[in-house]
Amino acid sequence: MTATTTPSSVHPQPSFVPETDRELTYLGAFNEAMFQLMREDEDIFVAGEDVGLQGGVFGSFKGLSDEFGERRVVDTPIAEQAIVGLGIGAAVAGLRPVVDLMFFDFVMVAMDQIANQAAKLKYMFGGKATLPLTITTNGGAGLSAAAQHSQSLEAMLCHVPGLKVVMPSSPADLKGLLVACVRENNPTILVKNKRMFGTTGLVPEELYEIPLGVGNVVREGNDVTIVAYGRMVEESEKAAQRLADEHGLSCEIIDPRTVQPLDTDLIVASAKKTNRVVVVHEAVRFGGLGAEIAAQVQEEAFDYLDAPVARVAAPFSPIPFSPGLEGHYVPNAKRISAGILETLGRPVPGA
Amino acid sequence: MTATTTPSSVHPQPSFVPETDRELTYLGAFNEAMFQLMREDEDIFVAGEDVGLQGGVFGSFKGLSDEFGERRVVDTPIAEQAIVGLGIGAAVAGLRPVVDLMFFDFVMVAMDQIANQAAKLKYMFGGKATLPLTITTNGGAGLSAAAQHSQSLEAMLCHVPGLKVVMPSSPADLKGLLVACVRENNPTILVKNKRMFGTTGLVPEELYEIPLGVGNVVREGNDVTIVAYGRMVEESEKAAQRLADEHGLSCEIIDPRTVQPLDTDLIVASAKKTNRVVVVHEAVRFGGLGAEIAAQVQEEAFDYLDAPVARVAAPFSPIPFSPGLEGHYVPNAKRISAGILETLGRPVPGA
Amino acid sequence: MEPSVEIIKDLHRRMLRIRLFEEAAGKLFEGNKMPGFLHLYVGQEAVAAGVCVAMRDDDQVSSTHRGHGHLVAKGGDLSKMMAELMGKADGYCNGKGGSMHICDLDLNMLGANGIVGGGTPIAVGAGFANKYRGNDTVSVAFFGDGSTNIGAFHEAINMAAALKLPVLFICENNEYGEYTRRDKVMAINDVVDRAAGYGIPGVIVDGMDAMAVYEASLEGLDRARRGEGPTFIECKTYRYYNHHGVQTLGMKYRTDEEVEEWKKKDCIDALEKRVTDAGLISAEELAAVRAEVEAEVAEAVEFGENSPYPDASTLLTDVYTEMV
Amino acid sequence: MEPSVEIIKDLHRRMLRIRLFEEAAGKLFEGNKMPGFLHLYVGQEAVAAGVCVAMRDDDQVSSTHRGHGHLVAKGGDLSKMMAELMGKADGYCNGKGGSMHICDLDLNMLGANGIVGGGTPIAVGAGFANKYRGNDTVSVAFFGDGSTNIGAFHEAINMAAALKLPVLFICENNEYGEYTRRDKVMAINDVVDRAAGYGIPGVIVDGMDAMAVYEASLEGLDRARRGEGPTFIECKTYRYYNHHGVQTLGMKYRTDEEVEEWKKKDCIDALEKRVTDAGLISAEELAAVRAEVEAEVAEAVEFGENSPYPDASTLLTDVYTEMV
Ligand SMILES: Cc1ncc(C[n+]2csc(CCOP(=O)(O)OP(=O)(O)O)c2C)c(N)n1
Ligand SMILES: Cc1ncc(C[n+]2csc(CCOP(=O)(O)OP(=O)(O)O)c2C)c(N)n1
Ligand SMILES: [Mg+2]
Ligand SMILES: [Mg+2]
Repeated sequence: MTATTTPSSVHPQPSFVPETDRELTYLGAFNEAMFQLMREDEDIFVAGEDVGLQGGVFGSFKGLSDEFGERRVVDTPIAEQAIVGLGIGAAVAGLRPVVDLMFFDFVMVAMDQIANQAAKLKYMFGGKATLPLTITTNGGAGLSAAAQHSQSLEAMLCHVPGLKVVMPSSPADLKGLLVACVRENNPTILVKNKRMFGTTGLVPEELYEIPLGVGNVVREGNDVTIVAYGRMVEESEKAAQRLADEHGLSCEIIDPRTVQPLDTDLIVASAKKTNRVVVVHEAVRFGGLGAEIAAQVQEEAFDYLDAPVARVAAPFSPIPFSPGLEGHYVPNAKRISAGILETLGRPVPGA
Repeated sequence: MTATTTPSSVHPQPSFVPETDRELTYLGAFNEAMFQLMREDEDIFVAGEDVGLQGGVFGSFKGLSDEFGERRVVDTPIAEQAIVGLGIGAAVAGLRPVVDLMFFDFVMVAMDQIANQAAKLKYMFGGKATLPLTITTNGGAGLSAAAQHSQSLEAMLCHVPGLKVVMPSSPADLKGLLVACVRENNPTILVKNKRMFGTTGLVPEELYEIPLGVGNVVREGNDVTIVAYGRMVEESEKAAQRLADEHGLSCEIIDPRTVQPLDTDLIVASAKKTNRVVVVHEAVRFGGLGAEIAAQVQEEAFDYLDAPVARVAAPFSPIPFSPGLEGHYVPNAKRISAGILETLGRPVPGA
Repeated sequence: MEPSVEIIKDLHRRMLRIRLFEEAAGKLFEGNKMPGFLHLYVGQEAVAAGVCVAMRDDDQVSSTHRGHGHLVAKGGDLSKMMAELMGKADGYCNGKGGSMHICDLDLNMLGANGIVGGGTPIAVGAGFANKYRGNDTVSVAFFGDGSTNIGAFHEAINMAAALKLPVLFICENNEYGEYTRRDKVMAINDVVDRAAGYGIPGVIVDGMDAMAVYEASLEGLDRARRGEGPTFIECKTYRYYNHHGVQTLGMKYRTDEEVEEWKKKDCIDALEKRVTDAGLISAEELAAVRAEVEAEVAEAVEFGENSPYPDASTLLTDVYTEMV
Repeated sequence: MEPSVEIIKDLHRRMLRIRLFEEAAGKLFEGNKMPGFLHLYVGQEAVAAGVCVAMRDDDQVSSTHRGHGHLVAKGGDLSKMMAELMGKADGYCNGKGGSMHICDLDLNMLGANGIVGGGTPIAVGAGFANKYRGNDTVSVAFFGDGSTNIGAFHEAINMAAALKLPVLFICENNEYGEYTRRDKVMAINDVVDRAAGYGIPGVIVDGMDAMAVYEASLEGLDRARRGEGPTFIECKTYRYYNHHGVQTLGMKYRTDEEVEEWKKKDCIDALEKRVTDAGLISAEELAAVRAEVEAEVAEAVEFGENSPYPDASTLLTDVYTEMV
């Protein structure tokens, strides 16, 4: 099978997002959803460091404590284990907690409570517990925040049965997915990308829900499937556009939106159509989610593949501080394009 | 390419292990190496819960405190973060610590110190720190130890640049790899398998070192490559023998021994020879190391593969307590055989 | 408040239920009929009983790896417990949890926990929910002396103190964490010395005296109900069996004399002697209770033995709550 | 021990080096010449200076996200520091670490740390190494009030107490953790109330008075050197700038009046006034020192600005130590 030049269909309406022409930022979408959810359900509360008076260090929770008070928007000590534990205990007792970890990197500090407690309680109890717990956090590199404030650790969490992990790539998705997380009766972790806070997009005002586990076709195409999530969707779109313009290539972009559970069906169907797959993520390549996606694609679409499933991801090092290095560390449109051209057996400019 | 019936060469001498006819248990090999290492180097000390007077809850450190005293064999509070931190600080200050976490599951409790501190210090400091730190622990299921005392979490650690992760599959490997870990100038994590403590094998008395990152061909064969590590090597050997006996199949077994860094060259070379690969591990399949191995094999040996790289691993649930369930949870020779037959396109008995 | 005769009888029965249940479990364990780890509570019964008799049914409990006593004292069904410990389908967790994860959410017992310190944050979360709802329910965290050295414990108790949550912290100080003596791992004489560092009151009670534990707990619970925040109670107690399994004597980390000394203060013997000496309850009545509990335990063992192992088809259920 | 004039001069110079270095860094940050996060230490200089003057060169330090002060006080090279903060190749970490990971192992400064509480266990490990080697070197852990609520801190200080390690714990209580007041997150009046829970002595000192900090530290260090274990010193202090960046006034979480009140107690002003009033050091001499430090800082800024960004080829070096 060879690459065709059918033009890609750009930006289809994201699935499950009602039509709208209202613009909002990524952070604004999160914040609005929190207000709407908390108005709707008295059992929802927020707890975390600086979420109250300050409204979160990035402003995610801005204004909530003014409307809902200290009872429902709780400033906690610096104690990530106890913050997650607070959420677990309150959830088991019937509330619907949203607990915030300031940086994705800090899941490491609370890993026992997340992975040994929250994820496993229901199973260990023979199904008796229900844990409507949402953990929110902020991940991603590119802000010179260095090795302990820039990581993308979703692969670790996806490996833990009992959790659901969500990585929204746009303001509209962020709103709909946050709503789904908070209404979900299982522990979920929603990871915002720090570099997208100011990104704007069309976001319906009403409350709507994007079901967890259902991916989105961000762009339709025929020559190659790009699987990307979080901020890498934006970079992949740039790459796809460039490849369309410069090489007449038609890239399909699949955003799983939820990385656990993963919408394998959607990815595999696309792989069977395009016969070539490139997975893109910010996380370190070795052991990243790209490995799981590659493994599944070759398991399910072996006979359809014209090239190995490729991975564009961060190299094997901690994240450097200097912009002079970090720029080479984080995957971007250029590296994605190169990965795609390589997968298509085309010459890579400048390579 | 079709399966041949060339007989497999069973049990070649493990690479880097001197010849011997002395038998020793897995636990005995660990213990002996500790004695020999500590006699050789004054800078080596052991710290952890119950490692001193009790010699470790499984007996790994038995007798050490009698010979080396409380100064070098240190009973600590129940404080996994501080235990790892003690190792980091002491290593940076020039000692060669061996710190013990009683169960592999407890890496979750100390994940920040392991993954955000030990793994990253050197890089964050521009190379200036040296961390000759060894973390030892005990993993694996099959003892009805339930969801928080049975896990295999190597995939999480392998995803963290800066760590080396070792999963020995035999007494001889355990000794040689422990020696390499303790002498290594980087943070290493050595995971014993709890079900193998009593397993015996030929173990040289002298001190020898198996270099980290070099896999071992456990069994030579032509029809399919099994990649397995830890206790799964033993189960894979059983499966290979059964398949040889009952189906005339010739399986090659590759044990990477070190899962980070991974001996991809050895695995890929074998894949190119047999054209079929089955990866086996105790850990949960989704996001396990098998995904990375599958991804790498299809990247490097795409044109050689006659079937998708298959994975035999634990299903997507926490580990159940009851023997009635755990027996179905942990991969065994039977499931490995089935996976291999399926990969070879052969009918699976009873499936 | 001096406990009434009714209360004393309740304390006595709960302690006996723990003791006899666990001794039966120990026998099954010795006979290889009980898989996995078994951390027996025997010796410490006065603590669980004293605290739980003082509690209301709606008050919650979080527990530890040594959790049978807490569930029994909270009213746990011995048959479902025994079946669970044996990994059977009719156990509390349908065989999925075992001894280290035994729980009964209907009784507000939020589970044993295999991670030292892992349960305390959960109790604090339950306490938060109580305060949030504005009811006067209290949650109780049981934990060992050794667990006060771990980070999760520290974070949780400080959180409860800072947020003034209705939580009662019950430290069962049995002077050992596994095989390590307490004085090796903390430089304080009493664990309760930690309470001041959190800004909450701390009390020491004789953990072999169920009535004393009951009285102190009642005060701590009342304080929490009044919205005055957490209390830390250190109960000085002792476990008779080894950290794990059923050996009692001949161990390296403690002397046989020490074990024998503590056994002289046995919580059940002491209570029985006290009430018979005082003429509050007759020896016959006590014996009748014992016979009743023995029968209940025998039934539990039979129930456990007769229960099947869980069906393989349940392996992958209960990982997630299905949405309705 | 009353500090000598030499000591006072040393304290003064170290405080000034911190102050002027950081104010220059703040300007670069405002001018977008400094990437990432910048947690300024200004206001707290008396603590780092007081402790580090009391230390020996071989004594180690572990630090926090607010670590410039500790490195400067330990003798850090301002040029290498400034270059590092700017992400340049000639920085202490060759641009790989930045502000939050700045270190100089040759000066026994074991690094700033981006994880609250993350550095304290490392100091304890260094203290362990000192005791192991039988030398009388002491390690010092600097940490904020807020960090005493996190698990890693608790585990580490208890470990040091239990093993009687030569570690000095310096709490810089500036009454806030980011944007949250201390009284919201701990129910105690003084952070030092925690020391008793670990069984170690605790002292409060005026963290705006470098001489007081010096004296208290000297005692704590001596105690550790004598093998008597850790000491906890709470230094009451204040940061002038916002948690992050260079704003000082107009914030929601603290009043401008509060900031102004603290500034009246400024550690450098106070020391200068005291020594000139007492006729110990002349105003001229102080001004000369200031000029010297200003020149040093100007040089550091120039050095940083002239240093190139690290070469892309270094991206994947330093992940592991190569074996030799
Ligand atoms: C995080 C963690 N570390 C270590 C263990 C192993 N462990 C189980 S019980 C125990 C001792 C606990 O001591 P204590 O809190 O005093 O309770 P006790 O056993 O005396 O009732 C240890 C170390 C564990 N389960 N979890
Ligand atoms: C584990 C962790 N949680 C949260 C943060 C975010 N954070 C950085 S500094 C800080 C406040 C620390 O307060 P304190 O210890 O008092 O130090 P100060 O900033 O006042 O010097 C917080 C919450 C972090 N870096 N690490
Ligand atoms: Mg104990
Ligand atoms: Mg502070």
